[in-house]
Amino acid sequence: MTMAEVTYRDAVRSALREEMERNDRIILMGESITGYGGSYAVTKGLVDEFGPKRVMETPIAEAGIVGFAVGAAMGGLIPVAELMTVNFALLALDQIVNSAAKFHYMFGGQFSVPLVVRTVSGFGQLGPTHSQTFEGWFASVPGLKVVMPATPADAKGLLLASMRDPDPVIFIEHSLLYSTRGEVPEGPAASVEVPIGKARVAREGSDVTIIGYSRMLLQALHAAEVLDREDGISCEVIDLRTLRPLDYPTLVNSVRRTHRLVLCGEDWRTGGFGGSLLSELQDRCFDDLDAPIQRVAMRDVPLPYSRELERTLIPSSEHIVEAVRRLS
Amino acid sequence: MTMAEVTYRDAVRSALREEMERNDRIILMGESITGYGGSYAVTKGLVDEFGPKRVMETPIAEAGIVGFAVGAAMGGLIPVAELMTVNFALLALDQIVNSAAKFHYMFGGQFSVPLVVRTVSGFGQLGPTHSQTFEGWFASVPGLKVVMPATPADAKGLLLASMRDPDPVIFIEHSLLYSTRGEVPEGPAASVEVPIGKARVAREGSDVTIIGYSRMLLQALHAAEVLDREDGISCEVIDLRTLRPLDYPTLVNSVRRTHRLVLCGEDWRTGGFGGSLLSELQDRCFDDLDAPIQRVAMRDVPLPYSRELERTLIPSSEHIVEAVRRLS
Amino acid sequence: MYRRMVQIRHFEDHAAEAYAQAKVGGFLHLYIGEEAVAVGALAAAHPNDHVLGHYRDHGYALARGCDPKRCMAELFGRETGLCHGRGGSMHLAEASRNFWGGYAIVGSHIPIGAGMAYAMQYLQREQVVLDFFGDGATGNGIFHEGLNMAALWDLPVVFICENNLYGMGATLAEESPVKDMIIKAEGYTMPSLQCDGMDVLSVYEAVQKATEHCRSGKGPFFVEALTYRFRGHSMADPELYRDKEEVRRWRALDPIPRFGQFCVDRRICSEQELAQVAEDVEQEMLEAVRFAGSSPWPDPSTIDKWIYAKPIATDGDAVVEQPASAEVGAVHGAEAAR
Amino acid sequence: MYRRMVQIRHFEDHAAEAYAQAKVGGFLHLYIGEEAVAVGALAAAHPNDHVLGHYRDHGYALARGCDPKRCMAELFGRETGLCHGRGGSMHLAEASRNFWGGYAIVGSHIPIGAGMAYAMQYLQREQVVLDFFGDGATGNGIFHEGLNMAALWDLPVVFICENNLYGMGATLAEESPVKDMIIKAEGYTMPSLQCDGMDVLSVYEAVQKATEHCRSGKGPFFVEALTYRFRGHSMADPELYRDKEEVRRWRALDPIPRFGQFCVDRRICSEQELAQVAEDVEQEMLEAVRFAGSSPWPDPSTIDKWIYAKPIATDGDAVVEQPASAEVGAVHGAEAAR
Ligand SMILES: Cc1ncc(C[n+]2csc(CCOP(=O)(O)OP(=O)(O)O)c2C)c(N)n1
Ligand SMILES: Cc1ncc(C[n+]2csc(CCOP(=O)(O)OP(=O)(O)O)c2C)c(N)n1
Ligand SMILES: [Mg+2]
Ligand SMILES: [Mg+2]
Repeated sequence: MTMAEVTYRDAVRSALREEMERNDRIILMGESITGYGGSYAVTKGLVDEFGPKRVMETPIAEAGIVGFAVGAAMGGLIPVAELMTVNFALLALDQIVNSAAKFHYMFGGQFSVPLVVRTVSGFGQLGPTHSQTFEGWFASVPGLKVVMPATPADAKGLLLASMRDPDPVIFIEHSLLYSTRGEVPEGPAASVEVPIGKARVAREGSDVTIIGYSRMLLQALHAAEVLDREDGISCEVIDLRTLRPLDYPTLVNSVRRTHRLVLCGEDWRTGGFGGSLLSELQDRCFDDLDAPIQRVAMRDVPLPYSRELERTLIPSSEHIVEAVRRLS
Repeated sequence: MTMAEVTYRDAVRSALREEMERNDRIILMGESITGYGGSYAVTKGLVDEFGPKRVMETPIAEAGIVGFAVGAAMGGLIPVAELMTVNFALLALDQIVNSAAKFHYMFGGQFSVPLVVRTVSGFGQLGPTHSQTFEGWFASVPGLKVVMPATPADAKGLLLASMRDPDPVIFIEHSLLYSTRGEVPEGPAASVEVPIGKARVAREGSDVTIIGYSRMLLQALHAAEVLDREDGISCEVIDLRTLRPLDYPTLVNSVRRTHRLVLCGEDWRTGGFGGSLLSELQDRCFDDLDAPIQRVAMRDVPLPYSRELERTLIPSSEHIVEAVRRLS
Repeated sequence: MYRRMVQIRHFEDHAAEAYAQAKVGGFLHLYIGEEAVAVGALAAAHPNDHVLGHYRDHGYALARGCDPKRCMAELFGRETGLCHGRGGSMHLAEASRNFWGGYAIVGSHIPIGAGMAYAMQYLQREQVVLDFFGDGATGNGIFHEGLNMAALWDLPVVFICENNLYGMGATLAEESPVKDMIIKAEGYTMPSLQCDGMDVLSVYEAVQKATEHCRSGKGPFFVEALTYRFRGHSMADPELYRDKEEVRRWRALDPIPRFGQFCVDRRICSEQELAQVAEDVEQEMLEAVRFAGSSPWPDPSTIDKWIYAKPIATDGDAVVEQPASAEVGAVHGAEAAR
Repeated sequence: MYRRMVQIRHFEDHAAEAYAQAKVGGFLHLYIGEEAVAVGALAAAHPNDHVLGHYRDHGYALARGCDPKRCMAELFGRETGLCHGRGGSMHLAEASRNFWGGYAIVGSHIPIGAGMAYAMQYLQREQVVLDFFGDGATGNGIFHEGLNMAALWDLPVVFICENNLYGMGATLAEESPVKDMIIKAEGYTMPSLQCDGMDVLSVYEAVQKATEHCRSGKGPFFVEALTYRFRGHSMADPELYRDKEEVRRWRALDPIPRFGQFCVDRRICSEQELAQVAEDVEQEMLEAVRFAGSSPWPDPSTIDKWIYAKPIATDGDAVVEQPASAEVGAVHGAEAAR
């Protein structure tokens, strides 16, 4: 298989483009995704290629967008709705939780709602209302699948899988990853697709397991290098890739070998995804653990605008290094 | 202090009434809270007593209701907004998270938003979209205080405290508790008030700590009796009362003595409040714990309507008994 | 149409009785008094037009021809129910009849209907979407978002507002600064018609015009049916907020005897024939109740079924991978329905 | 008014420059071209009327008389900023001037403004609320919910829609089936006026009428200001969605020289005086940038400050109880503001 080095942004765009070429039931919809090209330029050019019926500029109406996408899915289309950032997804939460996630179940399996909600988490002096991330909330909802790719290859492969999945998928990209580059396989979709629900061991190691996803995977890999170099600690780093359903076997197998565990995320420590994961893993691995599971997470504070305050708060590889050192 | 035996419903109503008498800046607002008397009859009669300016019938507009309440609070009133059930709170989540919880912080402490959002969780063949509970989500948001009373005395005392608190409080009642009865002190507000942020040891014991809140407190107390009688296990039962901020000292002190812990909630196991609590307690109590922390929670499923299915799913004292037995 | 209205009325009476006997639980919202709206509208629609409604949904189901036995079984929470007991009274649906359900979050199905209409437009089908909701729903922002989108993209959807003067305990004047719901369509330059919701022919005509408008590609249409619910909002309603005299006045407009009289006057049928319809329907409903009561409960071992169309096992030894479903439409009701 | 407009223009130019130098971060939305709206409206309002606006908020702050130094310091994220660096460009506020802020969730402050207006009505104050938002915000359901409530309860709030023809990259035609935003007020029977947002006097007059209407107890009022932003939506905007010719046409209507010319024509002031204003303002803004750049950063040890007005310590040995604040108003800006 040939490989190409592309950015995360281009990987997302090429998944959209290729699948739209293959399947004319796929439509995109969202705010400023046409002329503007998307607030992070992901959909740039697609309206020219596919026209406004397939790349729909919407009003600023998040609940309406997702509700509309649910209906379009019921009518036979496969909508990919972009919510500009995950902060605005709060406005659409009812439609995500009470419509998209529920219909297949509550109508007794009569129909499913194949749609993808693409959205973005991230920060960078965006202020308290624009710097949040809610993957833990989404991941708690039965009926949803929640995907958070860390690499360009996964961004493309998982988005392809999401568009081919009959269930509603929340696909969360990261603003600080868009310009990162990586190898992405080229070829027929099936060979590029990455299955939903499978974690990946991104680095093998024997002393500690570090679990990350999205931007925190990169931070974890960096931390693992530092710890190897400076402390001689061998870290196994796992990329969750899918937050719901969770690939417990991969996680548990690793902890059984390392006996130490660090969970990394960017959401608030209290109630964040890491807490839920910790709960499940202490249950499955209690006897394997030699020390309390450590977490790296956002401090419980509305992330302030000021650069100097933000800098001390954003979870980083340094926090991971510290967490691992606490275990030793 | 004299005591009166009243229902949980009447306790909530009398807190509203008494505080409205004392402070004419308190207003109530919500859907069907006037002529109808509230969907659970909590506000019955209050509009006759205080008039429609203080007991406001609103359109069916949850986001608007909370937004309006935020503005009224900024303008000098103390609004108590009723959201008919916590399921509909999803529609107002943006206003709760990005407005109510953020303004004091993001405007640098210039003003606070003293409001109470009263809402109700519960089930009873209400179907998948009407049987959810999201306290874990609320409790993860810095800036919110989250209160869930289990008894009539707490319902009254904590609601009084909530209306006197300068921060936004999410006050979650339980539909299956409204008709339960209990002793409630009578007297001046200060003596009836129950402080936000303080847990209560509802039953002392030495073998296992069971933490519950709202309806699960009653289930836990019942389980403790059964376990005492049938297994000779002595359970300490703690009522959280406030989910944010959390009274860790009371919890930790108990676990230090019992070395075993069961957490009880009604929300989904994955991502539920219990997961977050577990995460914090394993951190604070790792060396004190002799066994993995057990959880009683809702299975990860949209609660179906059918009575027979619902019956097997709703967390109950039997589940708690089983969980404690797993520990022995 | 007469038969359909009587069906709904008798179905609702039996549902109320079953509720009183605790055979039906949860929330039960009866359609008694409003039968002419669903019946008139669905008689005017093509059978393959799409239908969505709110939680007061027994009327839509029966007017669409769903089997009363399976509807009643759903209320009883049985496996034989339309949704296998998962949805209950508020969530009847039969996708194979293009009846997409009862929706219990007020207003939520308004943009959903618009989205379905978009799919019809995109796939170049002739089908129109009929989307029923109440006056109360118009106070919610989602109403506005849905209408706005439907208007922007000229979608073939008929919004049918059942104005029954109350949103639960709120009076129309408490919910809305305007009395006529059709005024709300003006901000979207959406054509509209008001009709007498107590007269099945008036509803029929209005919806007839509306669906024609949509089918000819002219975009959405708004129909307001002036109606009234004879019973409380749900079975739990003490009805303190409206006076008995008002209820009496509206009951005098009962759409069933009114249309019956009309038929007799025009010699379309005889009094006896009408009585016979009532008797037949009563038998049918007794049978429905018997069927529901004797149907099996859902098997608790199937509780996790249908959480996902494509479940992915994640515990046990390994992730069980399922073959990628190349044709998503396979599990997809809309496809099956056409 | 001329001075205020020039102030805003120069402030924005310096903000853009500081952004280019990475002294200002995040999203930066400039008000250049729209100055006449905030300035005209706030000149027409009483100083103790309440003001809320969206994230393009530097204009409201300066028009309300906030210190440019503290505004710029907020953009720089410094402790001396209006919100101590916590809010940033999108969240300027000065409660003591009844300027309640910039709000960054589109439309969210529309019901908030209605709620404040309710407080004024309830407390029988004469104050009116001015609530500014864009054309794009009218597509969101929260707009509808806020207007509906304001109309239902006759609240003293002026909704001021800055129709600048775009909601980020969406054209007006893509957002709304109607071109004139005032049509949207009709569904609430709310009186409205359209004004020329490039003419400070036109805005002044419209808002003058609107506030009078509110103050006399007649309920809410809707003002639409037709305007245009000369720059991109934010600093990140490549502006591919509109053509240069359109921008050029609107730039020719620049409200600042236009009002300057008006003043000179009427001999209200001389060309030299206008030039002097520009020079003074430029000095003031240079000083603001200097002030901001040399101000201290917030102290990281204060990060938790202001999460709660009444924090409750829960770790450590015991719950630290704080005395119950008998007078909630103590921490309450609205009180202080009166
Ligand atoms: C978002 C939401 N808010 C509140 C409710 C509770 N509720 C159920 S029905 C109803 C009244 C709806 O009135 P209307 O739309 O006029 O329909 P009707 O019942 O009169 O047929 C309310 C408030 C709900 N189901 N969903
Ligand atoms: C709820 C929500 N959705 C999306 C955004 C992203 N966003 C910020 S400004 C904007 C455009 C708003 O347009 P308009 O209301 O016309 O104001 P203008 O920028 O033109 O002044 C969008 C979509 C947001 N901040 N909040
Ligand atoms: Mg109604
Ligand atoms: Mg605009």
